Amino acid sequence: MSTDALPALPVLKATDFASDQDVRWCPGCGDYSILAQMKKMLPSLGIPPHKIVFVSGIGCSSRFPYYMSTYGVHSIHGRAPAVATGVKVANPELSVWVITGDGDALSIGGNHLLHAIRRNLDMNIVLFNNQIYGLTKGQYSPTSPLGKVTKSTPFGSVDNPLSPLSVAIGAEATFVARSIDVHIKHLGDVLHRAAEHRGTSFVEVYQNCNIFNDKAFEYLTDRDTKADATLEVEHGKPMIFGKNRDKGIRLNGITPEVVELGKGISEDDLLFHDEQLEEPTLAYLLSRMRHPEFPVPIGVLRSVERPIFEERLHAQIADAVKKRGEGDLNELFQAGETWVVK
Amino acid sequence: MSTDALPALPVLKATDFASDQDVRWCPGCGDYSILAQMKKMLPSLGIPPHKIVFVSGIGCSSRFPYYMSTYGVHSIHGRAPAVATGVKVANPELSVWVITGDGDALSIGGNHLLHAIRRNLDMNIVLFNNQIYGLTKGQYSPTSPLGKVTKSTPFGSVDNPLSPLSVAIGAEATFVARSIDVHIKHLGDVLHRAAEHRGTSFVEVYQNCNIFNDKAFEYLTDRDTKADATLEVEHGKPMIFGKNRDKGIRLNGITPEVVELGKGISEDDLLFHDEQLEEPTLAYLLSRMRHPEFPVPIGVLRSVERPIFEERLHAQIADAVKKRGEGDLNELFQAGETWVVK
Amino acid sequence: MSTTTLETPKKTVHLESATVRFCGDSGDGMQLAGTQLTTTSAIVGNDVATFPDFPAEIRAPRGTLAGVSGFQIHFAAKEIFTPGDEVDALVAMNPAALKTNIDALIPGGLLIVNTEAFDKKGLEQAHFASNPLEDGSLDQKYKVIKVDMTKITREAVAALGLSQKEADRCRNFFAMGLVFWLYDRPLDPTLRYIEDKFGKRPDIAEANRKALNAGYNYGETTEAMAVKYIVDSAHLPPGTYRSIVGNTATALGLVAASKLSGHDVFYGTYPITPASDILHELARFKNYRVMTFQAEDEIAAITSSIGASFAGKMGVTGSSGPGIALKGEAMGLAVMLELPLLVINVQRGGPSTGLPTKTEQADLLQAMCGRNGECPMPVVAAQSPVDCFYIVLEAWKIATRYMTPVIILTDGYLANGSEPWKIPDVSELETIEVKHPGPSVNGEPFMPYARDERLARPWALPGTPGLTHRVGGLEKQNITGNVNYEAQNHQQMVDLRAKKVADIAKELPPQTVEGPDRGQLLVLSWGGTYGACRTAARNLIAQGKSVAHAHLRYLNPMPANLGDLLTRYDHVLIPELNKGQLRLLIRGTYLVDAKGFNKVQGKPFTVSELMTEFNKYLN
Amino acid sequence: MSTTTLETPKKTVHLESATVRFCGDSGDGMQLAGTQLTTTSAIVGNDVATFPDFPAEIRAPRGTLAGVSGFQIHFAAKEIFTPGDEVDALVAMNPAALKTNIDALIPGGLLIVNTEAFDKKGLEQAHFASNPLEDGSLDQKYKVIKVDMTKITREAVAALGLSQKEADRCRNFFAMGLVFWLYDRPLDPTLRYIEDKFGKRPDIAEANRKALNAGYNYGETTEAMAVKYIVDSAHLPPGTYRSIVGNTATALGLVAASKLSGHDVFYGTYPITPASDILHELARFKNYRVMTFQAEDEIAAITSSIGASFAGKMGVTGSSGPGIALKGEAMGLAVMLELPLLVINVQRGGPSTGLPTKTEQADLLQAMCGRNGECPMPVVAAQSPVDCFYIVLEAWKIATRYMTPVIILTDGYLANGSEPWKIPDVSELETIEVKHPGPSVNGEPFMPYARDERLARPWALPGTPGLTHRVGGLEKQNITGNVNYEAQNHQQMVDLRAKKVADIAKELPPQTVEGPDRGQLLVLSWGGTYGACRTAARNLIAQGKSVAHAHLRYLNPMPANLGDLLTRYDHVLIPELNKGQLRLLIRGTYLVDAKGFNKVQGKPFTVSELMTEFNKYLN
Ligand SMILES: Cc1ncc(C[n+]2csc(CCOP(=O)(O)OP(=O)(O)O)c2C)c(N)n1
Ligand SMILES: Cc1ncc(C[n+]2csc(CCOP(=O)(O)OP(=O)(O)O)c2C)c(N)n1
Ligand code: SF4
Ligand code: SF4
Ligand SMILES: [Mg+2]
Ligand SMILES: [Mg+2]
Repeated sequence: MSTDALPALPVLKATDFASDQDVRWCPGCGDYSILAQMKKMLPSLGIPPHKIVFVSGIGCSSRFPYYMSTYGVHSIHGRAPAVATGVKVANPELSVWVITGDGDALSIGGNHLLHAIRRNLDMNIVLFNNQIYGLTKGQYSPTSPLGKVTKSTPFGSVDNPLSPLSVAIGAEATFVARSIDVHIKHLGDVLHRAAEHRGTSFVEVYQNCNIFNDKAFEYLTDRDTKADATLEVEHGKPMIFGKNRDKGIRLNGITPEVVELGKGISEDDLLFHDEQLEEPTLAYLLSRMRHPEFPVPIGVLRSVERPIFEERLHAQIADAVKKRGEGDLNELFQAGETWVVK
Repeated sequence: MSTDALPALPVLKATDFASDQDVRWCPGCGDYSILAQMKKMLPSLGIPPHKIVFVSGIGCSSRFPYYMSTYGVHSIHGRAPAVATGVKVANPELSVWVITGDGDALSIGGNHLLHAIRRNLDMNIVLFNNQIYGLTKGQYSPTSPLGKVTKSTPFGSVDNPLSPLSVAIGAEATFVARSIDVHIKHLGDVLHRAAEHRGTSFVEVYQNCNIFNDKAFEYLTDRDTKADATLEVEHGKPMIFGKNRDKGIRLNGITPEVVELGKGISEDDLLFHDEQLEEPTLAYLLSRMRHPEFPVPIGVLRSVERPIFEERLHAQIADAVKKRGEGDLNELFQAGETWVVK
Repeated sequence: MSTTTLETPKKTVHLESATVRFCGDSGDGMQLAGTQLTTTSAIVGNDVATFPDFPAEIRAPRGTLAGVSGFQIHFAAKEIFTPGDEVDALVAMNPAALKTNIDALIPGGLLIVNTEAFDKKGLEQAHFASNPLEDGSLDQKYKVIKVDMTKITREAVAALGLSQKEADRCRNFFAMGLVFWLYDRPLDPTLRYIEDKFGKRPDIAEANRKALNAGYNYGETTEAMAVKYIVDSAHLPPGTYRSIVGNTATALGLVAASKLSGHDVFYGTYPITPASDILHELARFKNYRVMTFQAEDEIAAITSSIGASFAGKMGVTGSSGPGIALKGEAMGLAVMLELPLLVINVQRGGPSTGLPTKTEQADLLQAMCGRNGECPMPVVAAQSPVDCFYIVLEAWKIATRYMTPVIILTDGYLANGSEPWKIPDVSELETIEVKHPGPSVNGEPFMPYARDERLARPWALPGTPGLTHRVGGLEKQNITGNVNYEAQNHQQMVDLRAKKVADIAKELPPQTVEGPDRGQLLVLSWGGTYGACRTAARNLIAQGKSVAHAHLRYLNPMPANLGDLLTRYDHVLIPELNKGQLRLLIRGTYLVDAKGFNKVQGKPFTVSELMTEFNKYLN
Repeated sequence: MSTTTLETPKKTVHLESATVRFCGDSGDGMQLAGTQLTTTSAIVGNDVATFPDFPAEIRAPRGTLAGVSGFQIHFAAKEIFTPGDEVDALVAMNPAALKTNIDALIPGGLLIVNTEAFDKKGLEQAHFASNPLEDGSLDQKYKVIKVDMTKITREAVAALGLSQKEADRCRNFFAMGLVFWLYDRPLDPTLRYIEDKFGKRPDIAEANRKALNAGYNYGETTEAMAVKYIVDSAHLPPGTYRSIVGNTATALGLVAASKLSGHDVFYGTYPITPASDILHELARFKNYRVMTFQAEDEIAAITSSIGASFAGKMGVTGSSGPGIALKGEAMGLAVMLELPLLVINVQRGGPSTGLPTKTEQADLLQAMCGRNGECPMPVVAAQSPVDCFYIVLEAWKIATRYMTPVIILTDGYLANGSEPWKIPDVSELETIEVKHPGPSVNGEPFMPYARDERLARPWALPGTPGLTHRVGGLEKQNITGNVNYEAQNHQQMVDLRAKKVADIAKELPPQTVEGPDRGQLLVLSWGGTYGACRTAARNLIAQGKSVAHAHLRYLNPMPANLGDLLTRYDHVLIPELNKGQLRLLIRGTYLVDAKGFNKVQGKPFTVSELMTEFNKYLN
């Protein structure tokens, strides 16, 4: 993403990123908070709205672009990563954001997500995970827990859920993070980190759908439980959590375990977070940690630099132009064996 | 997969699994070997051909079902896992095999693969990975290495490749293995293990396309290099490899490293393979190991039991029938508020 | 069937039919109010037809125009086919509802409003410059009944100690009670409903009962309402009835076809408005051995269903336009495999994502032509909510007899609309005979593309000894089914597939018409416009006009006598909720200069606009 | 241009045209032989047309029927449009090739066979009961030249120390040499080709040269060949020419349209036969700033192209039938977004996977109707390999002028067939003007769905200050582009989208005919059948028959004068390689009783079968 800040640019505010459209999510929906944090974060990038494109699929979450004053495409279900790929390759100067839901990204759109991530275009993907299909009024999604009773599973779902972060890491992701709709400061920071990452950043945001799947993440937001249920990972820091910050994660062979600090166990015995490990095994391990056996990691799990798709593609073009000169149509037409009729 | 062996069944031979169709792969293609090993292995399962269904997509590899004397569907590009899901759910008694290629499974079919694996139906997926699109005459595939020059990338590919095993593990796979077309005994054993696994087994077979991507796996098949390039993992055994079996894999924190045995390092210092770990981190770590930095692991990386999709689905049905009785149409029609007109 | 009608001193007027619409905020429970009035009217013996109108948003902010939800009910002492063009009585729970629905009310009609909602905020959200209840704009045109429903409801339930929010949720029962009084409907069915639904929360149940009665009593006592209307029972054929919406009828049709043919349903689908309810219904029928599979996308939905059909089940997939577009390639596979399969399209407004919650019938040409190559598929279309049941039976009969995938078209209007269904006795329903070849032990090679007299190939089931065979999307040799690239074989197979489908016409019932069998105008319709077209035609026939109505349930192939029929009228008019799709097919097939009457507004035809149009061709 | 023609004492016969087919195993280099003969013939001034015929398998086992590869060349001293119905000379490198191709040879035609391949194994693989070279079956019907090509080639290259396998690979050059002698063609172009291609392996280059000369000399010396044929140069318009296959022409057309409109190509695609070569060609043109994107599937291919168009590039996607089926939903999005986009369908045999390597024109109705909702898209079709170039220019002009996605139909026959292209001077090509609104600084809201006189909306590019806007697949309000669910707005937008496309007809060139402007028969064709239809019509016109030929390049909308034109002939006949798709549209649109002549065999019409059919309507 190019950040060629214009010198004369006025300082932008969150409201500069708001469109004139009425926001049409259900009152109380977690999407509002994510929208607010996005609008609050964007001015910090120094990119004017007209250099930003939001691309989405279909779903409640995917209405997002309508509410931004940037360029936007509310495309078709599941295809946002592919549309965004076209936008970014066509104009690498643009800051490109994909907004998607758990159904949009992981059900119908799973393949495009996979391929966008592995190609590592310099764009940002934010997945609103409410573990339900909101817009179609409450069917289970690929992230809904087993046994979930929904409109389409009155006897409980029989599908093993996917972990979005594991999928992303399995697909060669260079930046993987998680946050929560109501942890507004954390969310803003994570979005900022995602924006600054060179390459595809993939952010999962746990989002409450108060109509069809209310309180799915209550354990992470409830005042009483959240500290023990959340592991906020930070680069270079030991993995400590708990209300009293007295618990930690230790590695036993290749398997993580929860330990209590004190009682002969010190911080140095704990796993230290390293976003930048060459191999993504640590990030993968973190992505496996689920409530209630483990606290749920939030923050940046992985952030490494790798070659960027559109840069390499345009480098080949630039190189060809340099070597062969700007393509000339006459030359193109005349290529190969020709003959003259008089 | 049900193995209700018929008592009176005659002992089957490899030839009992061969159809009458001429095999139409290019002479020298690695597919021949995989076909031969499959036909050789199947009799060991004690399942007659009429209880087996091979389902494939489109590609050279996907011609496979035509050459088997079983039931078969040569479906459309990328959709074999979904077709097979329907077959298996419809009749769980059948032994169902998906045969697919790297393009079929990971390019157009990536999403179906992901979802078949996470659902964990009791079926077997064999991916013939030749790192190229064979049938369409030589374009790069999602497993082709970066920089690969092909018909569609005359200046070299700019796409980061996927690792099929990492993708599978990212998608909650319960059985993940790898073998090589010409390692015929190993391949036969792996296919057998896959067949016996309860749940979705995912097997990647490195396959030589001698026409469009010849020798892509030469380092693993060449007499001189293969021992140093291959790590044959076995459950409970230390990870040793090399012509003289003098090298091993050791864990440094969470990162694997190649060490030489002797010189103060003993077998006990090495990583021991455990297929059955609750968490798939070890399998993931193995799936990351690539030539030339590491030897390439072959064998069964992961094999655990998890609930099986079609079993749970049919259990719900059986349960409902038990609780409510076999559904009666009159009752169904009369449900809700009714009234009588005289 | 008992009623609780009270003696009343007020004037009563007998009507042949009445149309009522409830409208309010999505949270106001208007769908429930409508459903209750529907059931009650049906129970008292009226014929009924309904039209719910949901907002596109899940829950738009309270009080906004976007958040208005409506439900229209037409009940009558005669046979009716539509929910009515205009309404005789409108219940508007807030200003936004009034704003978006008032145009439907006939001049002089009854308007019942909840005055409490007409505060400053409410008026602003509805973009009213002044309060229409006060500026006189309404009183001139309508009979306006202004009731502070909120206040009365709160008072009625005061003793129960509910929160104000809970109390206010009972307002729809107040509105129901009022309307029930107005049209002399019994309260019993609703009281039963309350018991069923809220039995576990006795305070809530009681509150709803109290609100209902309060509404009823309000009607009885208020001087503003001087007349109550009686709509006698219609002379419907005797039998047991229930009210049914189209999607439920489709689901029941699938289960019935399954049982009648002895093949369990495998329903592979991906949720999409307005088709999702078929899934929701089927998912409940586990003891009918229905397998529902919520796939990862529409392509997996259909291909898994094809797999299930291959393995011997009743493979079915359902979606709406955008999802059907995604299934095109796989339908081609099903055509090649010659397996029975049902593909249901609950049409909605297009193109692209379009108007997801609105109705349209613009996917007919997609159904006919939306696949690569010469890829014929039978296409049938339901004509009413109840017909969704019967069309499924017919489709599955065709699919299994001819070994072919079949497309069933319904639409958002049928899917969500309801009408009374005379419940058939199961023993009266025709069994659907399906054959599977038995085990072959003589070692002779099985011929998967041998054909019977209908050109159908054998449906050989995996698991059967001796019948192993391979199928696929490449062109196959006639009889053997082996892959074959020969020119003459391809011609033969393309011709065979076409002929197999075309010949279905031989077994279809001949096309019937309502009205004279020759004359000035033939109205030709298909799908969900049946009711409006039939009503309009009947009205004109009753006026002695030379008009007849033919309604197509079979779109591909069309009935064998259709071509002849079209020649017997001076004019052929095809009304469609699209830009003329059937018309193109009819003109192209029969070279008849059929005219079109087309509307693409996300809503059904009104009877009056049809009558006006028909009259242009009549004298 | 020099030639190396030797003086020869043999008899020479002048011909107006000749048709030759090389056939052999896939490994025998027949495509190369054919291409060389094509280029050489073009260079000597003949008009040429070719038809390559690949096996479906990549490399079927050597010597099998499935592995036969053929290449047919028609070269003439006059203007020609087809590769010829039958061949005058057939070169068969093995028994399998003989078996599958002999029927194409005219009685009395020249058959050149490589005797060495007719051993026991070869004969068995071709399912010959006896050796046809020995049982006399051929000698009665044809002039058979039996040459042991293998032996002579091996001898010719013996001195070079090649392996036997390498030596045998030169056999095709021997065959070429022989044919070049037969038709008095110069060796120069082939010698240049050898130098170019094998320059880095001098031994191989020399071997090929030696084999080529050996073949030529064999012709000169063998007594079996008594006649050599001369086909004079055709009187083609003066200019510089090259030989071009359809897919290359498409690729060059895209680059040309890009440069002429100042918008870089973004080609999003997924490989599929027979469209892949467009990707392969474009991927080489990096210094023309062409972006090729091999997507994960066809849906990503088109949606990425839509993204690229949104961002201001020339978005293009290409595929064949099955892939196009997958793009249907996304085409709907493009229609809603009203963005320029090209969707290329290189048609192949269907339905489903069908006959991937064979030609057909059965995707026309899919192009017209294969989307949900009312979803009009302009459709154009190329008529010849060279026309693939020009049709792309026209399509992009339409797409950008009218802000609409456009479908371009070609087919396997055009894609792989070649003809001489009179290379246009770039300065003669019309510039394609494209406007983008500039930055807006006055703070007025930008109206993304405002329209110009062609009803096109502005193409505002992301990155432009003041023009930020959001587009999507939901119905949008006219002018503002905001999401809108209102009935009247939907009607208006559906009508607008339809009118915008229909009105393109106003700017299309009127439909022309070859032949009388009224008369007994009008032959109406479209797409790749142009050549055969035009030839058949011209032949009959030359015989004084009352037949005219109109060929449609614009299928949607059709030229404004077409309806009138159709009424001027007693009969309208529509020959198509499908079951009557254009016919349905013509009948439905113009109510003309057009008849069809249809063939679905994976191969083009022959001129003679067309003439026979046309004659049925003529006297
Ligand atoms: C091709 C297609 N299939 C199905 C749908 C219906 N549909 C719209 S959104 C959606 C799922 C939404 O779930 P999610 O992505 O989790 O978004 P949320 O509404 O929960 O934010 C579905 C199934 C559609 N619009 N298009
Ligand atoms: C919908 C669709 N898109 C594209 C194709 C063309 N196609 C057939 S096979 C194939 C890729 C084959 O690659 P892979 O799966 O790796 O199989 P291989 O031939 O290498 O065994 C492609 C692109 C098709 N048949 N259908
Ligand atoms: S349905 Fe759920 S996700 Fe959608 S807007 Fe409402 S609360 Fe939010
Ligand atoms: S192209 Fe490659 S993969 Fe395909 S059959 Fe030939 S050698 Fe095998
Ligand atoms: Mg969701
Ligand atoms: Mg491959």
